[in-house]
Amino acid sequence: MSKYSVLGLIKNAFNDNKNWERAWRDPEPKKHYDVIIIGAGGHGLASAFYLAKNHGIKNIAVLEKGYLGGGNTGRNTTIVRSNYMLDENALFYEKSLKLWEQLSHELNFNVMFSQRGVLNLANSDSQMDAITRRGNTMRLNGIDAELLDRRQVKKMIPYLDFSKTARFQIKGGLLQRRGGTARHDAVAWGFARGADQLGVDIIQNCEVTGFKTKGNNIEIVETSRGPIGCGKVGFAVAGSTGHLASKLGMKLPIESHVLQAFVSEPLKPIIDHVVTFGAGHFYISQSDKGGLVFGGDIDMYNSYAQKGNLPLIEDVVTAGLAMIPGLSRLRIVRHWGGIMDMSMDGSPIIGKSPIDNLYLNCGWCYGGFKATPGSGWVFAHTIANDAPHELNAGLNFDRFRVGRSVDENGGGPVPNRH
Amino acid sequence: MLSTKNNQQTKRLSSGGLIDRSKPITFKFDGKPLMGYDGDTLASALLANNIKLVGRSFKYHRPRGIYTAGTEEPNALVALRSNARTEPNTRATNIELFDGLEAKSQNRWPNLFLDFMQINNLAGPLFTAGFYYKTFMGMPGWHFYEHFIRKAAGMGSTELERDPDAYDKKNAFCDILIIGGGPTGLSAALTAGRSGARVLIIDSSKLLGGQLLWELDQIDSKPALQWIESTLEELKEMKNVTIARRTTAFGYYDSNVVNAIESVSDHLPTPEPHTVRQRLWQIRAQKVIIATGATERPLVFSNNDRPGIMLASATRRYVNQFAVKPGNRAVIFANNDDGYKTAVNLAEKDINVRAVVDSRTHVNQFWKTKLEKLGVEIIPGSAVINTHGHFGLTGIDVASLSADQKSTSSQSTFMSADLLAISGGWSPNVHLYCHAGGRPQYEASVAAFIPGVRSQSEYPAGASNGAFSLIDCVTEGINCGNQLVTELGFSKTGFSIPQTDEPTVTPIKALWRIPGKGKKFVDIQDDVTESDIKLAHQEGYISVEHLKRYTTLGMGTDQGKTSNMNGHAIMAEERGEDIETVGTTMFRPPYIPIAMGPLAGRDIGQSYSAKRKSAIHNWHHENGAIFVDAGQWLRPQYYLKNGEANTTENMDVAITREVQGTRGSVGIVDVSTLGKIDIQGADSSEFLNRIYTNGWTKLAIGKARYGLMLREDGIVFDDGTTSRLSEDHYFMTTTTSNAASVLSHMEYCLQVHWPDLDVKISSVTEQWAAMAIAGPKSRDVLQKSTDEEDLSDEALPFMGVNQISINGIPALIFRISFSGELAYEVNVPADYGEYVWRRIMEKGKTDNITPYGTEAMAIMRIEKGHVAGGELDGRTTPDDLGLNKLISSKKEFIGRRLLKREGFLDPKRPKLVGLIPIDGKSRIRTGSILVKDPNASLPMPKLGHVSSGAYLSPTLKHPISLGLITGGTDRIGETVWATSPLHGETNEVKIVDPVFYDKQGERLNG
Amino acid sequence: MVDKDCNLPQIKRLSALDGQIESGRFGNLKTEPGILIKENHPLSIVQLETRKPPTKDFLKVIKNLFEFDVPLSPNTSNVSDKTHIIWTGPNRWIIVEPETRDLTSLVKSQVKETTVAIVDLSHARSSIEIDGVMTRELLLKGAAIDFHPEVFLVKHCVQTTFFNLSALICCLDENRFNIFIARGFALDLWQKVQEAAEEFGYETL
Amino acid sequence: MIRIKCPYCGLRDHSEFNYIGDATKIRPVSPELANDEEWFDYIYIRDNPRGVHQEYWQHITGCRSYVKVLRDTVTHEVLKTGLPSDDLLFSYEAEK
Repeated sequence: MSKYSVLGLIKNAFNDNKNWERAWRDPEPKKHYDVIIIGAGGHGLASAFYLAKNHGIKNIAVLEKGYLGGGNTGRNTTIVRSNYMLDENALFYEKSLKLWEQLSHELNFNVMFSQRGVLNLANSDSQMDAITRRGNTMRLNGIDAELLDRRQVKKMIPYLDFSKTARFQIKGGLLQRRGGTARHDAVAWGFARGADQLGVDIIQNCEVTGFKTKGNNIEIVETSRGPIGCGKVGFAVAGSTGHLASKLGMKLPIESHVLQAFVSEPLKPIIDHVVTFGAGHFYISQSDKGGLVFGGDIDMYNSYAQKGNLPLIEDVVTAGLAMIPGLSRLRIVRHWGGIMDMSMDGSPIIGKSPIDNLYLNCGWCYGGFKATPGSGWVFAHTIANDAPHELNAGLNFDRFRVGRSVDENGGGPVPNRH
Repeated sequence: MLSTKNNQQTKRLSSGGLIDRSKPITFKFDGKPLMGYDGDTLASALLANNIKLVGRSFKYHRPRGIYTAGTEEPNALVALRSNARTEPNTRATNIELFDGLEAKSQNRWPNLFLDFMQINNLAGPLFTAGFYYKTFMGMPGWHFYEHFIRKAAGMGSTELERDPDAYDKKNAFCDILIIGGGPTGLSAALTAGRSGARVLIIDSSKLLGGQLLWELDQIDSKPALQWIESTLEELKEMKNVTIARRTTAFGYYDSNVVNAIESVSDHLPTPEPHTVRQRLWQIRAQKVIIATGATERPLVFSNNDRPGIMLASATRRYVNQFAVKPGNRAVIFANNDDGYKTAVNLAEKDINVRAVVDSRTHVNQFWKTKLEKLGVEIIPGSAVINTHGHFGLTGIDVASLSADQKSTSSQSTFMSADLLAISGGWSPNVHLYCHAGGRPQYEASVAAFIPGVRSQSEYPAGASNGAFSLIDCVTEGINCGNQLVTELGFSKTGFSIPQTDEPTVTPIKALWRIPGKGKKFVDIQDDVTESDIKLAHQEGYISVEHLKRYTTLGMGTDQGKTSNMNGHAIMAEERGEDIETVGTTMFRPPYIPIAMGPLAGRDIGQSYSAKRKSAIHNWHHENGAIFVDAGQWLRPQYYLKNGEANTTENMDVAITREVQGTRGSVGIVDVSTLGKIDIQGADSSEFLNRIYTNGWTKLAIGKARYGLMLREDGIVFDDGTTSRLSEDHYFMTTTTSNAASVLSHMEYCLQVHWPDLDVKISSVTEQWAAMAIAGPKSRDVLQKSTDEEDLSDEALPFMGVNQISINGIPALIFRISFSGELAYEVNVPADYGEYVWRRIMEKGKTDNITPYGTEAMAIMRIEKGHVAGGELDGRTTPDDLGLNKLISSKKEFIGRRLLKREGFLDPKRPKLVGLIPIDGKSRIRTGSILVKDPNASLPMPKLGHVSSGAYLSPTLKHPISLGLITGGTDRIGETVWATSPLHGETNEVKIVDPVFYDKQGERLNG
Repeated sequence: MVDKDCNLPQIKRLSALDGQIESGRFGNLKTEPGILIKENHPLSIVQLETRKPPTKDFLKVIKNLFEFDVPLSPNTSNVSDKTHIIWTGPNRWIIVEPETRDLTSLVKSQVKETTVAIVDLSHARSSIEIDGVMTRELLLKGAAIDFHPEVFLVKHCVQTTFFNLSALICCLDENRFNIFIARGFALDLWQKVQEAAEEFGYETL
Repeated sequence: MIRIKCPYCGLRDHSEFNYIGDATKIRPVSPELANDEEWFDYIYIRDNPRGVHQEYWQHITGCRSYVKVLRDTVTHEVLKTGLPSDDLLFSYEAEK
């Protein structure tokens, strides 16, 4: 497999680009794999990559019902950050952020990780208190965080609404400079290419239709391309987790909801950071291609449709204009939805399941994309060792039962409040 | 206005077209003054002025011209208007020309003709699909390189200035919504309208008629324009039919809800006074006829992007509708009969048509005869394989095409031409059908994806359904209209299908790409070429979604309207599979790019969120209150006295004044925002018993009690006092922030869990204005204010409730206290709130009554160790907050069972304590973290945090805070560190009892 | 009632819009104003809620008091010159009158059934009346309700979202509607109605 | 916009409602008799079906009733609505 580099590009350019190899193979499924990861999104592919790389497991398959990276990996707003308050989340997401910082190099694939800074605005005194607590906790966890006052925010991002006509004034903000964005599709492709090079079979157009169990173990994974024997199985299917678990008669502390996002026409650089609003659900960044990328809240009702409805878009745009009035004449070119696996406390579930050889990676709520490399890292560890990594020990499935929810914003067991 | 001398409309035909030559319009393009006519689009006016070069392409910065005449335009994007009204990336083909219009070309520097970024074009093979993924991986990191790359990317520019125009929204209802006012839509509208059904027909243009406006069709042996006119006349007479022009449906959502944008004022220099720029429509229809037509496809051959190359239908539209000659010497290249139609049309409009190059070998006799007469050569079985020119087309090369269309003859013929009209067939506009949930299917006979199974009540008809001839469109429109009115229970009306004069059609033969060297553009906006698609295939990006994402095919402002089909078909050829198997990407809303303004409508600035005001608001406003947002409510935060500027120092002075005034004598605070719920019914006590953690059955009439509510998972939800007014009648208060959720929670319990309970609840938050009067003199002041009511300890003891009268106004009075002082909460009907407040202020004058705001209230509650928002953060248990005494062991209540989980009993859980800085003066910020050793290595073990802090307790004269810390009150007396690394502050603090002041509660009695 | 001992102005009910409204004609006045806006104040409003579908006795008492029945169908109201009884939920109504008497006490004294909850909401709701030829068009800007005159008839009522607020909208006459809104939001709604009426021209009374 | 038929008020936009969630979860009728597992299941576990979902919405700006809704989570089509006491899933299956 050829290495990607500037030189390679130039060489190929002179050669009509005829010598580029496939980024990944298209193998037929084997009869048996030591580990089968279901879901070839960022998380599934990263898990396979680290299983092969960190744990030396050779015989791995990643099964994908459609095309790789076609789920939430390709539908998110590409934000990467680790500005969490609770230790269980903070330390995990920080590990992930550290992996992001090396990812392009590690994968020899430019995932365009751009550490342009993530700024959370506070639009009330109580929000200032909340971000103070969060930022302080981050700092004590060794994560970069800066508290900006109104004046500092204005200097950094003058196009926000600092006028008297703003309904909710900007009080300040919490800035994580190491946060930023990445090219979402490239993450899936990079991990796919990396895993493929390590011998992982990525099998697309292969839908899991059921399972054959023996005792408390999965023996066979039934697929649209035939039965496949397995040693261990990992779920990394985001919004489809509930659906897949139901094939095992298993119910989870998860609801699937649609989260919409939208993008503007391409513009010359104008928004240089990731900025989130304090008085409503809205966040914005600008892609390298020039489109402004917007996100907000989930649509609030259970959904497996990768589409939402306009009222939520209207709400998000309204919040957007409250934050940046100058967006008004810019145009939205496309809006879409992804299926979020919303957990009961807003934090992910990565760990063992009630079935002995099944491991769960789900409940990502809004946080899946930024977790990608970290999720793969700890999930691979958990599968390889049949025990969680210290970074996902607190993010286990049992925490709800025993009263150890990791509830970052105190919403309680109501998924659409997170 | 320009003098006629300056009128450079050299390409304007002397007659014809739907333009008004009596209304000349002046406009500017890239600063140059030009002229057009009313009825023009910017694109047609530019062409009339012989301006062909209008922009630069996205990646290679190649010169580009006007490519289409409609919403599908990928090239001619301009920055319309100026300053705060600038609209980047606007399609020149959709802009109705108005007087004073200013437009600028985009993505070029320093100007359109001399664009330095053309260099990219030379390095073309380097900037192939996937270029960025293969490089820039090393130091100094992508963010460094990105800085330069971002500047080169993007298209239009904006300064993010505040928009001076207003926007609006409206709802609409109808039986049948017809989207598109072309022949299909108008036929359907007539049919449906005559039946009496409520019909709404919307069209994105100023003029209805669709392609009939520019095609030379005849209907019943009369020009189609006459048919449009008579149809519209009849429709206008129908009261049950509404026509909305300049209104574009952009999304088809669930439950047959269609959204559209009405361009109310975009055709004007600025909106008329009191008028909005655009309006968002939300249309709820029982049935929706999708009559959105079809989009012509280009053909993919070498250098197919030069200015002067145009869709064949666009050339017809420019000559017929706008009376503009898009060129003098034309060649036509097509794989379907529209090439001939175009040739005849252009030739009749005085354009020298050199030839029709047809990739098919069979030519219909009808066209042969016709073209022969006009002296136009027909070159069958051939293709255009290359083009020449730079800023404009100068000529083309034609070669014959092999039978399998995979190669061309080695010999080619050069033809000079400044216009090349191309037609690769038509793609039905299935976008709205897809939004509705439909999956289009490939239909080889028309070489296009057409609608398949219906998902909702959407009915594609006419060209959007793959019926491309006029007669088919009209027929489908009539039939569809008839079918739907029948389904809706109206009776059909007679409507005969008219006659048209169309020749028989020789079927299209799909031709997805033409062999040859040089860049063959598939997505002309995003500069995606045929070789990019080949490379994507070679590297394994073979699903259409990977193709799109790897190459950016169809990702531009046109969302692939002219490119998706060709791109997917080329991928299918590369894969060696049929088009149906390879499939197509999903069309996502919006159908056209839509401005954000109308989505927000009028909810901008101060109207972003409703403002909720207490009945006493005006008094606060007049008396120096600084307001703070509490959800939607505005509450006085503190009061400045005459002349005080709103500075941090004065705020501290005000807060101290308010606390000391209250504790020293008497204060008054507006608590109208607290949630108030009226509870009646025989089972009210039982109900309270179930939703509160403490007991309620024994509460005496005329008494209040503090209650604690949990969530089902055992976490504290809300607190407040509830009073028993009579046997079966209670009055509950909730916190301000939870008022709505507590009410919903109680309704849920009553309607879902316990419908057998006789309890009726009702929000009375707005019925009552509420004020708390607190301080040692509160009884005296209140006594003076009331009508000789007995407020003695005996008549109204602590936690007592009375209904009294204040100068004749009935008041509900509670002796409860948040401040820790002798205090009363007085509730009066809201319309009397301001009066009663004023009266108490008057009566309290001699005691120096002090109005206080939320800051003083917060300090006094911290002094008393009462929990509030900082502690009730959705993660704390009753035990964490020292509220275990409120947990009844004798009954069931919501949240009880889960309190006993291991995690809740963990001794490490942080619990409520008081905190005092050791130095007696350092400020302990809310949000500081409590640690044992502030110098410990990171990640540092954390003991807890500061949940509420008072910079200074005016009562105790030193800072106080509440916090949650592992070990809780067991650690009283210990010292730990409170650190706020964000501020660089670390202070040693002493853990104390959370009640700082009057631990015995003696002051409650005055 | 004058508050002599306090030197305060005459005691009267102050509406949420008191002192906030400028009367006159505004907006697009090329033609006669398409919209008239005014507040109805002061009102007596009493809410009745029965545990189960109302008993015959209850219905009789109401009929005796107001000379007509409580409306039993959702989204409807019964109206006389003086009194308006509006369905607001299953087994729940509000009775609205211009304030001339102590309506709540009157109802309480007559309705003896203990299973009926009677709540005074006289001060909890503001009432904004809209009239004029463009009224139904204006309502469509704020509410997703079909206000077509053949669908939304006189005496028809809906509780719905109106300009993002929770409102009760009642049709009093061909183009005359009464909108009830929580008191604290009244000024906000008034301003929104004004904005929406700009293009039609409006008159405030 | 999903249009939901409130059993009282009629067909309305979903933005008039608050979404509550899974209506198949039933609070233990005798709280004291239910075991830990039943409580855990009630509060935290969801069927989360891909397809027909029985759920609660509150008609918050309307009559404030809790409405049981049978809705397809893939198409968002509302199949049936009723009162909290109705078993819509049962009647839907029966009608099929």
